[in-house]
Amino acid sequence: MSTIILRTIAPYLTALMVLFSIFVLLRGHNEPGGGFIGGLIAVSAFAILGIASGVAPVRRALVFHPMHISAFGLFMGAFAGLPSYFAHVPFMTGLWVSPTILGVKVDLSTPLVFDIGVYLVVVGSITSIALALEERESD
Amino acid sequence: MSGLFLINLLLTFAWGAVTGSFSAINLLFGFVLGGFGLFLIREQVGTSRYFSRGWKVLVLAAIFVYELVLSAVRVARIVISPTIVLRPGIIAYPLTVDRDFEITMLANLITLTPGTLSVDVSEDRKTLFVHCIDVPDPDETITEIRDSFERRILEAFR
Amino acid sequence: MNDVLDVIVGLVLIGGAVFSLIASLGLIRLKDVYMRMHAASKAGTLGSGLMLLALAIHAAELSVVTRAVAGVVFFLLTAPVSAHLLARSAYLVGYKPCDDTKIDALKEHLSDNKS
Amino acid sequence: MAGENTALAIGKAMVTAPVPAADWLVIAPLIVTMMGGALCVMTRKRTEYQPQIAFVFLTALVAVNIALLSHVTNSGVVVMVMGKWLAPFGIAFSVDTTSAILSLVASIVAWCVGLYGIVDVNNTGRRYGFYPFLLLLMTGVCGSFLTGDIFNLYVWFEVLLISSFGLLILGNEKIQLDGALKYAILNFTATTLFLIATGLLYGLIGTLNMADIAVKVKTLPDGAPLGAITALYLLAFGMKAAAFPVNFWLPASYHTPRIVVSAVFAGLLTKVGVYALLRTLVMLLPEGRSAMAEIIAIIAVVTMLTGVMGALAQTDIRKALGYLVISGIGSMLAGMAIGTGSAVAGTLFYAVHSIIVMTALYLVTGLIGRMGGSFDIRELGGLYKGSPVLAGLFLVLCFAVSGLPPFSGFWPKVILVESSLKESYYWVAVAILLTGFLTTLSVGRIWIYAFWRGGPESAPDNSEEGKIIPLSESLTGSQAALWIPIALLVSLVVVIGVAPEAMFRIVGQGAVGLIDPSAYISQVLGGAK
Amino acid sequence: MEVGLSVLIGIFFAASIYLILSKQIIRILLGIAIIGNAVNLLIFTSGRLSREIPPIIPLDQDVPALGSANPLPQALVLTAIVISFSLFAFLLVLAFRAYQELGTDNVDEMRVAEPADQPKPPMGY
Amino acid sequence: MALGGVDPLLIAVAAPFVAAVAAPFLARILHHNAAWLLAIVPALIFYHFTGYVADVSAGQRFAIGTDWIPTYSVRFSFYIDGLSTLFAMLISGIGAFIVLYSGGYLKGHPDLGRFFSFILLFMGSMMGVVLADNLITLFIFWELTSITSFLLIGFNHKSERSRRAAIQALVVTGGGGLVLLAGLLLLSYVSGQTEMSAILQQGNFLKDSDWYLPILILILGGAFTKSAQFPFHFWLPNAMEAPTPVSAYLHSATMVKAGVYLLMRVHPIFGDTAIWSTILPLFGGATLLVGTILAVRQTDMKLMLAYTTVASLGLLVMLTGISTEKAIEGAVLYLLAHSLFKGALFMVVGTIDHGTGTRDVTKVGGLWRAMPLTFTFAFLASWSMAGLPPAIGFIAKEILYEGTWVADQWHNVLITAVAVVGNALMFVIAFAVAFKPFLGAKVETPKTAHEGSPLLWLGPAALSVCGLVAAIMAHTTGELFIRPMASAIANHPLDTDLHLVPTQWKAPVNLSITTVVLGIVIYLNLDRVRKLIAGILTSIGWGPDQGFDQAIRGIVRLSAFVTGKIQFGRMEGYMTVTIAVMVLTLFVPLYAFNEWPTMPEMPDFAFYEWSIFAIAVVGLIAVLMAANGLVAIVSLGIQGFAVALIFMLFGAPDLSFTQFMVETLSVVILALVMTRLNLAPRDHRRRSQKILDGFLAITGGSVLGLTLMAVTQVQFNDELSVFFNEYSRVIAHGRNVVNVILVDFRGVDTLGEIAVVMVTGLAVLALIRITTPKAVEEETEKADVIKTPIPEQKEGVAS
Amino acid sequence: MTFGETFIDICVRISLVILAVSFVICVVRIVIGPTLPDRILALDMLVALGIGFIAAIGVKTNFYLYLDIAISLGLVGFLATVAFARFILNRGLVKDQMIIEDADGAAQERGGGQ
Ligand code: NA
Ligand code: NA
Repeated sequence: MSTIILRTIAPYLTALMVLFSIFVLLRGHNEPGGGFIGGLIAVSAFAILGIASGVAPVRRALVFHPMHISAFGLFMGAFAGLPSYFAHVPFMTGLWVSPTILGVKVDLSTPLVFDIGVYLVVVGSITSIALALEERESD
Repeated sequence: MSGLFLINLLLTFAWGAVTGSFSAINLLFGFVLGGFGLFLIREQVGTSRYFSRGWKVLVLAAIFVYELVLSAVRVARIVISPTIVLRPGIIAYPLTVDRDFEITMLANLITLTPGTLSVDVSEDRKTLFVHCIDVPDPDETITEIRDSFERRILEAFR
Repeated sequence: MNDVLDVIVGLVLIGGAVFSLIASLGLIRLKDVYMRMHAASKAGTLGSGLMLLALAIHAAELSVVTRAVAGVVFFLLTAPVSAHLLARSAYLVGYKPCDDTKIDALKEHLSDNKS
Repeated sequence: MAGENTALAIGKAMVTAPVPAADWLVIAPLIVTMMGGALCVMTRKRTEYQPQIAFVFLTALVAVNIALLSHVTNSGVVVMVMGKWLAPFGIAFSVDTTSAILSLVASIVAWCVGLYGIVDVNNTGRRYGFYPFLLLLMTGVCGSFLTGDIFNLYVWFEVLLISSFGLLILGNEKIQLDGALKYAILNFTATTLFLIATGLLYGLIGTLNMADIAVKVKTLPDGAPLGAITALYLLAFGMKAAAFPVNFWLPASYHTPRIVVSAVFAGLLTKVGVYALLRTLVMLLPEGRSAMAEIIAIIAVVTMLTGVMGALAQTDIRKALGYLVISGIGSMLAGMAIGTGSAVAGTLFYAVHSIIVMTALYLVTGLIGRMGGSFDIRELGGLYKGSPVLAGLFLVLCFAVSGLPPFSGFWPKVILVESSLKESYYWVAVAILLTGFLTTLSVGRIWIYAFWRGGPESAPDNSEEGKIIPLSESLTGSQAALWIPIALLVSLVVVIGVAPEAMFRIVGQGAVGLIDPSAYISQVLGGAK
Repeated sequence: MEVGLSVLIGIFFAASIYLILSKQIIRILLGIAIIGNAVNLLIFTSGRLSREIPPIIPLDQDVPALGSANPLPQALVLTAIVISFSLFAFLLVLAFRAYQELGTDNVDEMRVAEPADQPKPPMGY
Repeated sequence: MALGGVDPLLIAVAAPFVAAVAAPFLARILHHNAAWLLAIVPALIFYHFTGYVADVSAGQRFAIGTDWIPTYSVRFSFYIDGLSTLFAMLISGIGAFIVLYSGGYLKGHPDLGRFFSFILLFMGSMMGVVLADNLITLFIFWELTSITSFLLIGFNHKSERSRRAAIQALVVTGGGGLVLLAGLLLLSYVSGQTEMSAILQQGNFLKDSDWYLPILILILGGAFTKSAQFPFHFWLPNAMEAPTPVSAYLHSATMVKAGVYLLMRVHPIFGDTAIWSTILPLFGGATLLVGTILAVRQTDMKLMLAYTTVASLGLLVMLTGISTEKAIEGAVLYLLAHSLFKGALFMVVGTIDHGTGTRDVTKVGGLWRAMPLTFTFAFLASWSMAGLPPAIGFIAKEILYEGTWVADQWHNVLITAVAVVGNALMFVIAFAVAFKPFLGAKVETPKTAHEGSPLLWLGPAALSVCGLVAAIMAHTTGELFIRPMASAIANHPLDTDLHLVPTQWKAPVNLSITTVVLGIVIYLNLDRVRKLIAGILTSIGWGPDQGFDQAIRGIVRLSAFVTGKIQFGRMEGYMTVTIAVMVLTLFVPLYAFNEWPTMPEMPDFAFYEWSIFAIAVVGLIAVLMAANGLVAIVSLGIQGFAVALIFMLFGAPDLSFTQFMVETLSVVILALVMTRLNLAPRDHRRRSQKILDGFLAITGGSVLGLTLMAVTQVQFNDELSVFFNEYSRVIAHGRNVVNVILVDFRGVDTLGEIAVVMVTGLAVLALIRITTPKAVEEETEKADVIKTPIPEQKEGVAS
Repeated sequence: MTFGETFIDICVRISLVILAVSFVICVVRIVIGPTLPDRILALDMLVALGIGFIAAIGVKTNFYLYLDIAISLGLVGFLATVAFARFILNRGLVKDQMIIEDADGAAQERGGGQ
């Protein structure tokens, strides 16, 4: 939309919202949130950017085609279940490592990888839908 | 580039605020994420300038909050009064500020403050059209805006 | 100390609720969409902002407070933009302000541009 | 605090024995298809590589399914509880013979369709996801067959459904959009009913694991809630399986997409519904099933008869085949209505047969369309001369679908007729035989019009005006991609017809497992109880 | 509580059925959107209701507070929401494309796949 | 006798199938001369069966077989006794000559190889039918004969008459086969056996059972259709559209006798009861009369033969039905005689057709000069058919009259009368076919008449001479073939003594003389009789053959009508039916169990909770009432919003969270799409439809709500959730139990869920992007050829 | 219960009641319109009320996790309004008859009220 007010403010909102979405993603295991909700917030962010600045900038911003991001997320989600093969436990068994980085214990786990996969799938697919629809509208 | 860096720091701070932890590792992570966020909007922020004169911003914010409360109270008075007699109108406000960022800021502040609401900016960015809920005298309103917000924005960001 | 905080929380909460009510009343009582926007964008934003702050005070936890403040800032950032967008779209498409609206600079501007 | 608690808790909550690598076969079909599908999407713009990538994964899919079937037939029900959580708490994939054989046959069909698609799907189709849709359709199909959790089954149903949407609209022609809209809305309704039933079932007995449901349902007194849930499952899956009177979606859509899509639909979609009916009604809710046996039998009979009548009424071969799919579903439902071991085995056998033969029929019809330039039996003719091999293959399939010996359709029909006679469902036996008769008539008509007749309907008798377009004219790829899948499927039809012993054993084992799930239950819940 | 919500859910279902039975495609879609909510509420209620306490384990505990809501239906509903949202998005775009291509928003007039004048099957041999 | 562990009998059964596969290749190389090579196969089979003759006539029986489907008790098993031996020898022996004849008849035909193939396939199937012991195996071969018959009748597939005849044969015999299947399955069920030989050993177990009549009727259904008994006879004359070798082989000598074979086979179990001896003679006699009468009416020689075949089959059924020893003997003899003479005569007619270009008996004459050999064998064969000494037909007729003429009961008199009339008419046809074309004045024919090649006359020669030899060596024939077979049918040893010259002047001789006299009278008045019959038939004006067309059209029309009613094409109707079924589905259990949930006092909701429910309801109503789509979308937002708040009130923050997001995004996407959708405010429904829909909606909502209430009033088992709560943090390291369920406890659900989301994205992309199928396809097809990917349209910007 | 807790409880209840009333008013505006922008504005207001409601529930239950829901509700609420605004604009720009009628109808209604 051709209003400078929105055009000016949208990128910052987008950056903030993406940040917030990652926050929601990462804390999902302990508080409300997780990959899906986080992904939806990110989608909202890109939707705002898309409405404000047009589709092409969003596509450029994402570098990869959103569907490819989504597919990568799915790949990652399925992949997250595989390490358990080598641990002789069933598919998708949560495996945890807690390395200490800079003095802080950080929990890394296959469920987290999986949740990130969920996030990417949601971001990719729904952004793809929104952008495709938006594109049609502007043609 | 320093502008970007600053915004990145700002985002890092926002991350710390949102997660409620200002530990080194979290801030580092926040910085990375902020960088990522900036990366996403790299086109749009590429030309914008960084903030300075933080204290003036704070003053602006304080005034703004005050005005917001004032404006809400005024709306309350209007709404609660048994009969509503108003002279609404859309006035053309000639802009002094000319940068996107400043125009946006001004327009938003105008909206949140008593009786005024930014409707549109002319294509040449010289005029802001403001809807006033009760505007017996347009010129008075224009002067008011010019003296309070626009001046302070100019002070804060130039 | 706790009780004082609790009282503050309660009052802020009620304050926020009242502002929300006022905004809603404005929505129903004012005459056209542009005027209603005044009510919603000001009283509405203030109302929900206050209530969030009440929650933050109640929590008395750094992470909650910072998040609540961040949220309020975000509302303050977005509320005027959405009001602006809505008003602009409505106006450009042809939803006329009510007949009380004596001055309409935008109308003149648009008709000037057309000719 | 957490440390010692964890150690204690793990013993109570999780499987502690190490999982043998072979057990991974129960999830392998899903991993293979899902990752393959994802990879295809990531590389979708390189349309020239799409078939190769998909082909690798489809071949792997067939391979793991073969391994899975042999594993299951050798060592009984194979269970893997995902995430190590004990059943019924985690999601258990529990694979019995029924699951394994259906999954295998489905994957063979997918392999064939994937190969056929190399030629039948153009670059646009590849670019917009033919292979990902196919692979993820298989995720849904295999997931539905292999999972041991009713809600998880719903999820795979949805994966299957959405992938089928994708396949259906690939091309975006008017007719496809129209067909897809009806297909989508009606199927959406069906899965919604499934979800409702599952929600209510959970509310009633508080569990989702199938083995656990089978156990807990027995402790529940018969009553309205359970009756309603059973009936709802019958409706939901009956709709999926295209049973009368809720099968509108099938004739409305099966003739609209590309032929390879119709082929995979005809093979798989309805059969997943049948599988779900077997699982829920026969295994989980046997009391409800026997209470509704008469109703199911009536539905079965009406389905088979209206199905074959629909086939008789068509001029478009694809539509006629769609109705034959429905008709076959009627026979499968009949087996469920009768409900004895051999009847259920008949249903299972019929399902296997139907998957293969219906897919093959559509694939061959694709060639008819290519060579005859139409799918309309009024416009076809002269193809006997054009391609005797095609005529022969189609004829074999016609006989197979009619249940004539010595092809795959014969045995399930015999089993079903025999069991209905034994259980005094004479009218069902009559209906099955009558349906076989009418099917012969309907496919025989198609065959003589398209192949024997010298030219289109308008051509004079004894003329040779049949339009024959050489395959090389409509093809850019290799003809082998069209012929190999057909040859493979037809030889399966013949092999199953001529040497059905293995299949008899498998479906027998499958049916026993469904009717008496005690082995299944102890395998799944053994660790927990 | 469940009874009260059951009534509400019944109303949701009734509304959505009425919409789904329309001929106008957009009304059908609205019905589909509502039926999704109805089903979600149904699953949620099936798992029994309890007020306000979410199934989130406090920082200093190992298990959620007593009387917290049943988490399983919530997880199920979440999955169902996501799926029904996806399907809804697809159906919406599909409906839109069908409308574009077929030139009508009346599903009864969408007769390309099954035209009203079905050809008669041939009678010869 | 074992050959590499495989019994040679199995090889004999399999051999024709192998030969069938080889035939096309041989024919491609050797053309019609492949016949010589291929005929060796049946000849060897014939030879193999001669090996059984001595043992079988000594009363031995062989059950040979191998396991096929042990799980289902289906064996690939065969039973050799007098009955099957003679049949097998007829099939293989005649088959050898038919293969030769085919080579001559279809010389130069492009599809000759295929023809050989089909003939050999048929031969193998027919062998299977008469040899099979296992009931399922028997049925399979039975149906295979129908299938091969279909292919052979339709061999001249470009002719509509051929196609009609082929599908008619398939429909009638295939349909009958299905009935037979039911009968065989029941037989197997009731007897507890799967092998025919075992069932035969049980003897009379069925005759007093309630199952007797149903099973008999089912088996007769198979036998009567296959053996063209009235009223199913019509397919057989039509099958004459097939090339003559087919008519000679399938439709006179062998396949059509499968039904008779079956009756004879099951005679020990079913035969010799009042029902049997009523039904079979009734249908057989009717068939005999109808067949001969219709035969006389024809002028096409092939059709004349065809109708007499019908008649002969009727005669055989009739005799089998009488069940006396003499009748059975007569049946066996007549079967042998008929196979020989009818096979020969068909080939003769084919040769005439081949040599002159016509089969119309009124358009040929005086051919004996041009076709002396053919004439000779035609004469011999028809002599047998006429039942004149010293041909086998004569002996057969004598014995059969002995069988029918048991003048103790009035109906036997009737049967005999029918037999006499039938035989007289066959006498007429025999002379009409054998003498009329050859004797008399020479008539100009489309082709100049010429004798056929050895391939063409070898068959008639062999068969007709066989008929003669068999009669002359009557005693041996009786000992080796007739007695064993008759004994097998009767299921006990018979003592048969055959003589060419009747030993006593008894009733049969008188009947024979009557037959001949009657035959001569009719022959002399043939044209008048023909006209008379034609007149009668015209006045009837309908026959089962038209009936077949009417039935098929009726079925197709009915199908079209029913399908049109069921699949009516209107989406709204589809949905209405679906919902109505759903309402019924839920209502019936509630009603049947009469368990209505109890309604407690007012639920204790707080004011704000009530208000949220109220908002939800208002939102719903607003959607329903919305004047246009825009308003509806906004109203949709209200109810979604309310639902999210409800989730929150009941302790589901994750749900509430997701619901807010999803509802908003739904509305956003809806708005994006709606920009281009026409939002006409009309609801297309008529008032009556609205009332119906409203009714369905209210009942649907009620039953769903009530069911849910009923469910929630049952004690809940929260085992699962207790488990999740307990271990969520301790093992899975997550405090948000819902999220832990999603990514860990039930992570696989989520895996499927993201697959759905991903596919949705792709599907929507495909929906939106593939816009002009024609243009895009052309472009991409071109791109296929030059093997370069086309540049991405629109989305190329990104990469 | 301490005084503070009691006080808060009362305040929360009062606020919830006030919010409930506000909800109803907002919904009324959405239902009666009369123009599309009115409805959208009311929906936006509804979101704001929802945020307040969530905050109140948070205070009531002592679960601060509701805060994040409130924030994201704000985020998507903004998105919804942006999308709707754009929607109005696009519909208007394609000269949709509906909108014009909608607008005229609203104007007439107001005219009648004067
Ligand atoms: Na989550
Ligand atoms: Na919403």
